[in-house]
Amino acid sequence: MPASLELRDIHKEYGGRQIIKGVSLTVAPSEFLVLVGPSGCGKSTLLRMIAGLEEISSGDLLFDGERVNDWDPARRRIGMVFQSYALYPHMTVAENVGFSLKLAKMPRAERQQRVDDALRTLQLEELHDNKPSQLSGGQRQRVAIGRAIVRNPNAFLFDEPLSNLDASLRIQMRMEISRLHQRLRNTVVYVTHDQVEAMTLADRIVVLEGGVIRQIGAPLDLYERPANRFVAGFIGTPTMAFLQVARCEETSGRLAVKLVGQDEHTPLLELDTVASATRGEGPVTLGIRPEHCRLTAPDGAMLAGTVAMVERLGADTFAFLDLPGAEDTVAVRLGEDASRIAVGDRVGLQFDAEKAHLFDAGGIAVRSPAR
Amino acid sequence: MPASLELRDIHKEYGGRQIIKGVSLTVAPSEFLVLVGPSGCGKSTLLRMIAGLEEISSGDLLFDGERVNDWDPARRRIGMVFQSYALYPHMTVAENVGFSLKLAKMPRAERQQRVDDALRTLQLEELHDNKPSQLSGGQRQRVAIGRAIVRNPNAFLFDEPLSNLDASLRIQMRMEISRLHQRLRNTVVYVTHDQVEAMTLADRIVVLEGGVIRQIGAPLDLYERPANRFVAGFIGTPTMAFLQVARCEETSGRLAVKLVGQDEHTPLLELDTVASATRGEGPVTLGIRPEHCRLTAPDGAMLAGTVAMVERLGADTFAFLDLPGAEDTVAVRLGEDASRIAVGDRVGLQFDAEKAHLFDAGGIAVRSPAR
Amino acid sequence: MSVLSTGRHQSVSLRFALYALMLLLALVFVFPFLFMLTASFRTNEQIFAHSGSIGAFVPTGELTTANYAYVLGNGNILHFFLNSVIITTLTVGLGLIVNSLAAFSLARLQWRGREAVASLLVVLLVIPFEAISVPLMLLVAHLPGLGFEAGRLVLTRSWLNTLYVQILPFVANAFSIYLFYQFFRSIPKDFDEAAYIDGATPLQVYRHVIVPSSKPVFATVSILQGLAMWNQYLWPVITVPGESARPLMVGMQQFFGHTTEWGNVMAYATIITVPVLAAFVIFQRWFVRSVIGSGVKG
Amino acid sequence: SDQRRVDGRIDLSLWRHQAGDVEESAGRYAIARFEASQSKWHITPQSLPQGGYTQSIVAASLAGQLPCLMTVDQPMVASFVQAGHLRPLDGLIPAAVVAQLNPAAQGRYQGHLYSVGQFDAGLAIFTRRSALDRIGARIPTLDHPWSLAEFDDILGKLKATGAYKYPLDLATRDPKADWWTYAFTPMLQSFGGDLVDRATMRNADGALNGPAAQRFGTWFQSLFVRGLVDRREPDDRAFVTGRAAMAYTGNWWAPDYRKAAGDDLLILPPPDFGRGTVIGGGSWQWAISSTCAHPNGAAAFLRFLLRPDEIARMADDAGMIPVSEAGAALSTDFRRGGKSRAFFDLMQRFARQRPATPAFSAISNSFFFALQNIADGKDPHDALDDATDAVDQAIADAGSTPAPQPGKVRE
Amino acid sequence: MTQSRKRAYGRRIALLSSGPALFGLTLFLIIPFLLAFALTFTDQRLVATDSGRFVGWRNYERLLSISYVVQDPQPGVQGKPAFARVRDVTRADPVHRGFRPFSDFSWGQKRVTILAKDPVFLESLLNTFGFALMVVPLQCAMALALALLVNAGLRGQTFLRAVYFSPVVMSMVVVSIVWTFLFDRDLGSINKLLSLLSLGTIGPVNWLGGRATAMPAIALMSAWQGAGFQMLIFLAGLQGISQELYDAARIDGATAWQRFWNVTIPGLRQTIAFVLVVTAIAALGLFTQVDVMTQGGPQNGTSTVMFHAIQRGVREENIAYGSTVAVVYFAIITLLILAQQALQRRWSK
Ligand SMILES: Nc1ncnc2c1ncn2[C@@H]1O[C@H](COP(=O)(O)OP(=O)(O)OP(=O)(O)O)[C@@H](O)[C@H]1O
Ligand SMILES: Nc1ncnc2c1ncn2[C@@H]1O[C@H](COP(=O)(O)OP(=O)(O)OP(=O)(O)O)[C@@H](O)[C@H]1O
Ligand SMILES: [Mg+2]
Ligand SMILES: [Mg+2]
Repeated sequence: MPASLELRDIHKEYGGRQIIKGVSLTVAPSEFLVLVGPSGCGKSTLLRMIAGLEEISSGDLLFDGERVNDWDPARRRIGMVFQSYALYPHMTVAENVGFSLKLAKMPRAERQQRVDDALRTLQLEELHDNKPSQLSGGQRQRVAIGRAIVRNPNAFLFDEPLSNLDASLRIQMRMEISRLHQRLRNTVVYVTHDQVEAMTLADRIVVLEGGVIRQIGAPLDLYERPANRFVAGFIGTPTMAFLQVARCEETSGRLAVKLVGQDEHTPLLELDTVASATRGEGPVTLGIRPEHCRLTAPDGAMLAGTVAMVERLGADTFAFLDLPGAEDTVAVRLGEDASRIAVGDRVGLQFDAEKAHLFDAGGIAVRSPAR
Repeated sequence: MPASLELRDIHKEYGGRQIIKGVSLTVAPSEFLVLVGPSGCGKSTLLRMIAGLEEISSGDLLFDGERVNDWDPARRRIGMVFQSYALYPHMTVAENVGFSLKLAKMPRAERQQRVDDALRTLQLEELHDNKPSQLSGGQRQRVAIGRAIVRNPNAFLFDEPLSNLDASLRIQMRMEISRLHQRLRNTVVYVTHDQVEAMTLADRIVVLEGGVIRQIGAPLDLYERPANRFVAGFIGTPTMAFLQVARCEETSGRLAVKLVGQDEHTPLLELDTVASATRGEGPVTLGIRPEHCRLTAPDGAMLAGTVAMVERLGADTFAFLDLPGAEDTVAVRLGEDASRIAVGDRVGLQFDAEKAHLFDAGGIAVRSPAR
Repeated sequence: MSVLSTGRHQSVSLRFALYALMLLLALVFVFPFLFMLTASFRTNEQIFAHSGSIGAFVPTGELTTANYAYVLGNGNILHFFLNSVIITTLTVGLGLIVNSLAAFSLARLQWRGREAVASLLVVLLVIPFEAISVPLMLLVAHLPGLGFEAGRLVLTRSWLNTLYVQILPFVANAFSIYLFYQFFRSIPKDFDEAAYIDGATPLQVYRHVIVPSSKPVFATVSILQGLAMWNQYLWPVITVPGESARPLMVGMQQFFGHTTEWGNVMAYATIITVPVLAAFVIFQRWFVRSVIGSGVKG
Repeated sequence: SDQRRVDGRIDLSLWRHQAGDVEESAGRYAIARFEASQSKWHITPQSLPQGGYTQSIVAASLAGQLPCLMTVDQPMVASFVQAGHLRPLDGLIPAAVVAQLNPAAQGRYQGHLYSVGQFDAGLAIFTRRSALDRIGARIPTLDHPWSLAEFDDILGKLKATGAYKYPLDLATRDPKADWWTYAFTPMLQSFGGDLVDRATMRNADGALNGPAAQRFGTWFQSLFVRGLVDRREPDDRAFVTGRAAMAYTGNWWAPDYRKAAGDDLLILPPPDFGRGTVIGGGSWQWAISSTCAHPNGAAAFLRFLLRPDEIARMADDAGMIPVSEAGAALSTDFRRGGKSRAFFDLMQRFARQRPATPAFSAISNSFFFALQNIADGKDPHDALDDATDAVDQAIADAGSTPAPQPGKVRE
Repeated sequence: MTQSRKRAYGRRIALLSSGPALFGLTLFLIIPFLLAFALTFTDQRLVATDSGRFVGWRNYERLLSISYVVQDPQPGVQGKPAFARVRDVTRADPVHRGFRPFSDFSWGQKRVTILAKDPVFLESLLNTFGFALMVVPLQCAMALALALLVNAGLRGQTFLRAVYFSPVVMSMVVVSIVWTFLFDRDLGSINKLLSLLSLGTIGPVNWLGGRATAMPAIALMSAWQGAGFQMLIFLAGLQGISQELYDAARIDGATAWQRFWNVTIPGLRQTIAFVLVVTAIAALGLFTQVDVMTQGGPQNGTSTVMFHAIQRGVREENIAYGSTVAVVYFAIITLLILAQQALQRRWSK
């Protein structure tokens, strides 16, 4: 039975160091929630607290409205894939996967059936009788997944379950997890570093940074309307470019900006945002994604710079520009013109103001493009 | 000093099971070679044999022309990042990273300097005195990288060094590795599941499957001219679509094909390939990448099918079609029309024959698109 | 924490039961020690007056420190103590190095014959010391050694009456090697491999990787081998007739005559036992859950 | 050079077994007096634990490190002689001096004197006058000890009083063969049996398992069956605490018993089981090693120890029984009327040495196990037969090594 | 470096590191044992310093000779069959010289008596293995329980570790003396406690004096005394089990008991094997307790092989025979170990 999860102002510290600093969050029954965030931000810790493996320093954890802080992991009936796999070294692949069923006293025949099914799904049938020490990294990870999915828990907790798989297997596994979720409708909390996974699997994505939630929302929402510079920069590859705004001006209650590096006679960039939004002090930043940029001739372009690097990925080619007002190189997705661009070229950058994001001095988004 | 590596017909078996089945390969000094392949294909095993951690069952391994099969790992002077990290649990982060320098009897001051530099590069300064058990997965992985890069070995062996990092850190680390390679010009053998890493870092990519090399080549070569169906399907996400060819015809020494599912009156697809190339028996397959497809109205399209799934990743949106002659769903990258497509729509598929790949019955590419 | 983990999930009643069990067991285990301790503060009459009742284990009634005064004041107990300390620490110290190195070589290096040696080791465990003590005595009685005579170092005809006759034969110990061997084999291979990649020689792997990851066994072997040396009796009785190299345990014999002053014996026994328990308490700190495995994924 | 000198004197090493503080310090004083009495010899004493004493001697002998002087348990003399560790004392100690010693204090083997005792220990029956009075038992005398029937009767009556669970304490807690042989061989002998045939010293058959021995065995077993003796005394306080009415033990317990019973204490001769009362004689004695470079010096020390005043001093200091009339006369405790005189008289009249044979350890051990098994219910005849077989074999084995010529000095 | 030079290097390191230990073991264990072996063919006495004479297999023959007599019943009292005393038969018959009865059984009307030249050795052998079978499981289980208990992270576990370990530290002689007193039939606390707990229904048990109870009593005491030792080894083993496996098992729904069986026990597999071997070896060398508490009695009921060897070799000064007992015993145990290893290899295949 899918469970609803609720986290109320959860804190966690390790020997005085605050790791989770007040996380509140509700996960609806059958929801697929993806947790992303930089390395060390506390994702695994959060997952382990939900599982009951780590003590909650303060705050309440509720399953279906009931406080479970003190429940035993077993009682919470969850399936979990550990980031470190944590396979039982003395058991074969099949035994590892079937262990929880055995504990649940499922009859042997039925158990074998379920284990075989899971192994087939995970393309592990051949390794049925291998010990974990005889498996490759990806094979171990799949066994760990098998162990979690073989029974039907209230909720699944996945800690980077696909990180060691190759692209095609990863797509398959991703679909498999998705299909599983479609079928079982369990509640899922899923940690990943893979944005494609996050975007495709999630009902909602939670972005965590330093133990604090920075944004919760549907995948495309996060991509298209990041609430702050952190989320904007974290979601999307290559990263959104941030351009410093030199000057903001009001024109009929609306905002127009001039970017650092634009010379005097370039026209102001008009944004359909009320000017009051940027009343705060400090520099304002404009953000723009690679796919919304175009390269032009340097003359008459919004900004002019040089190509620092070109990445040819096959399907796409990205140019990375050194620009005066940018904090980092600015990524531009190239189209047909890809083959003509080379490192060192002097080029112009052009983008659609409609697609630009604007962040105030505190990094809070004051404008996001309309859908 | 960068070393050249040569593998001559290397075999490896574990208890009678052949894992590596004759790999021959030359890595030039300072070359950045990336090893990809499905989980369990033998990548780690190959790396471990190069490092001297695994005995070579048969074949020769040469460093700069000298046979090193029997050399100690220490003598080979390589840096390695283990897939399993293999950090020393009793040492702090700094001690782990500095251990090889200590063994090399580097003076303490210089050693600390180098360790601090490495930790800064890897954003680990704060965790200087932590033990591995107190680190998150990604932090451990970075320590493992630090350990490999802190000294200046003949060759680097990386086994999925970035798999536990989030996207933005991964990009940073990738650039760091790239910069490192630029500076040091060490020979690198790098295992990854991440295609962006493979495409951007590699001088050449080696595709391994079941212990056999399926193709070696520059990244774009592999993407644009895969030597066989395996490589074609393995490289590129979403995967290249494979459409079954119903009939081949010669028109003035050139090949024209009809796809399964095309009705009688659709014109044959003309490919600029000599017909003799497909004389073999069995079904011939046509391959086409998502970015070369377009959706049209079903009528008059090359093939017609239904939309099975839409993946909106933010920057891109892919539609996956159920088509009669396709083995799997066919991925199509959508452009401006993305928002109009929904699951269940009946659509037509259109693509440029110029961009199509053709594989014979044995899966060997008989035609790749021109550059 | 293992199975009996006392995370917060342990119910209060379970924890209470555990404590109760531990205390009960503690009583069962501590009573001879209490008996010894209590008796050491009593006269012979008092000891027997309380024997067979709970009073034998609880220091009640007339207590006296006379036994300690007597034991410390008569004979050379401090000298014997020093001898025992030297013998024990040297044997343990050398033994830790020699035996762990041998185990390392057996468990972690590849060389021909190592499996044969490992099986031989088990067989050697079986030989009881009693079975070889006499032939060993024949041996050391004829081994040339070094000794001091009139302040000069001289070559002696035998090892009798020395400290080293109590040390050298016991440094290499099949049991210790076997214990190290078992433990070393369970350390993940990855650690060695990483160290070899880092340029370590086998001895450096031993020094920097194996030893630090094996604190619990080192503690175990220290305690066990130290204990065996500290309590050694038969061997020094045979080979060390003089008092100059006599260890503590042998010194206790002087209190057994036609009649025995049990108070003195118990005071002496307490003096022997307490340092060992103290050493145990110090060493056992190495038994905190170590971190093996947390450096590896999987 | 072998001659170690201390203060200009020639140094003689001396090994003694550890026998408790009292005896040991008495020994130290004796050495001090010896050194004060002359200026040629110095003695360096060393006390060794009894547990491995024999093996220490063997090891030292192998390493050529035997001391000049050493104490030897009298029954072990033959064994040591045969192994070549001891030098005969013939000629080193004047015959006149030897002659005045109680025979049990002379360690002889194959006709030569190898050791001399400065003192002896002796067993007696200790009881309380009040206990005997209560059952109306006769108090035995040296001339007229209890007979077997009398003794049995007394034990039975004591038991019947109900005051004693086990009326007689035989020190059965002692796990050492030494005690059992030392304590119960005299009884066996008093019954008419013996450990070996004393005439030939070559076998035990007939002596250890003959009819007399069987009678002894049966009686010994009956002590336990009838509940007269505890099979395993939990401690050595049975008499002191009054748990037992009677104790059969050595003179060394006399002080404690006196303290417990005061004037009520009786020190009585052991019963006469048919062939006269017997008490084991021959305690630890002095010998000179075969490798001693200065037998004269060693002998000088022995002669000093055997002076009547020294014997008396030892007796008074350590509570041990003097071995000569002259010595006893000089002693406070053992002169006529002295509080411990009874022991001296007992030893003078009843002391008998254990057999001087190199197989003594084996004999003693076999007898020990036979007694234990009898006490635990084994058929006495079978048990004694087993012991006899073992002893005969041990003698045969031990005898197969020829004894070295007396006086032969090992290099 | 060529293959052979690499091997030479590896050998050098191996030699360097294992050399001192192997040298020590050879000089101080193997050579003395070989010496002991050589002694078994002589009539060497302990006290004598001259080497004994060569006597061939005599010691072995005395140790291992077995024979039997068959007796027909003689008319006895009340129709019960009676038999002549076996000792009378054997002592009369030169064929049976040196043989003593070991055990007997009825064969129809007849009585068959097994004879041995050293029946005590055979009894001791049986006793020793019996003791091992009792004490090994008991002691190991106790040790494991203690180890788990003091590793559970409860407060005061440092102190408790020391407490549980304290019997190991104490001299076995002192401990044996204390326990002898505890086991005493009339004054011992154990009987008093039993009587108290059973409200007097359990009469005093003659623990050390009864053939049925003596060995179990010694086993109990030995297990109690030694458990702290194995506890230590188990503690070391427990440190090697990864915490994550416990986490995974808890997620899988394992109860504490199931975690014990499925994580702890497998994780301790090597340790358990080791502890079993070590405990068995210690048990097979049982001596001190017997020497102090029962002297092999009652009627050889607690005589062990080591006890026998020391009685013959040291107490009776027949070192050649004592060595023979030790050597034969060593051979038996070694055979058992080899058989066990062979079995294990077959199982694991
Ligand atoms: N010790 C071993 N014994 C037996 N088989 C093994 C052993 N180690 C690895 N294998 C097998 O060898 C094959 C190759 O393993 P390897 O670790 O090289 O794979 P990989 O290419 O690195 O995979 P991944 O990407 O999942 O890490 C796998 O099928 C694995 O099961
Ligand atoms: N046992 C511990 N003691 C002290 N600090 C710890 C401990 N475990 C984790 N931490 C710290 O807590 C922080 C969060 O760790 P966590 O494993 O939750 O990160 P994460 O978000 O899962 O990272 P990653 O993506 O790298 O796996 C890290 O900075 C880590 O160093
Ligand atoms: Mg994590
Ligand atoms: Mg791998």
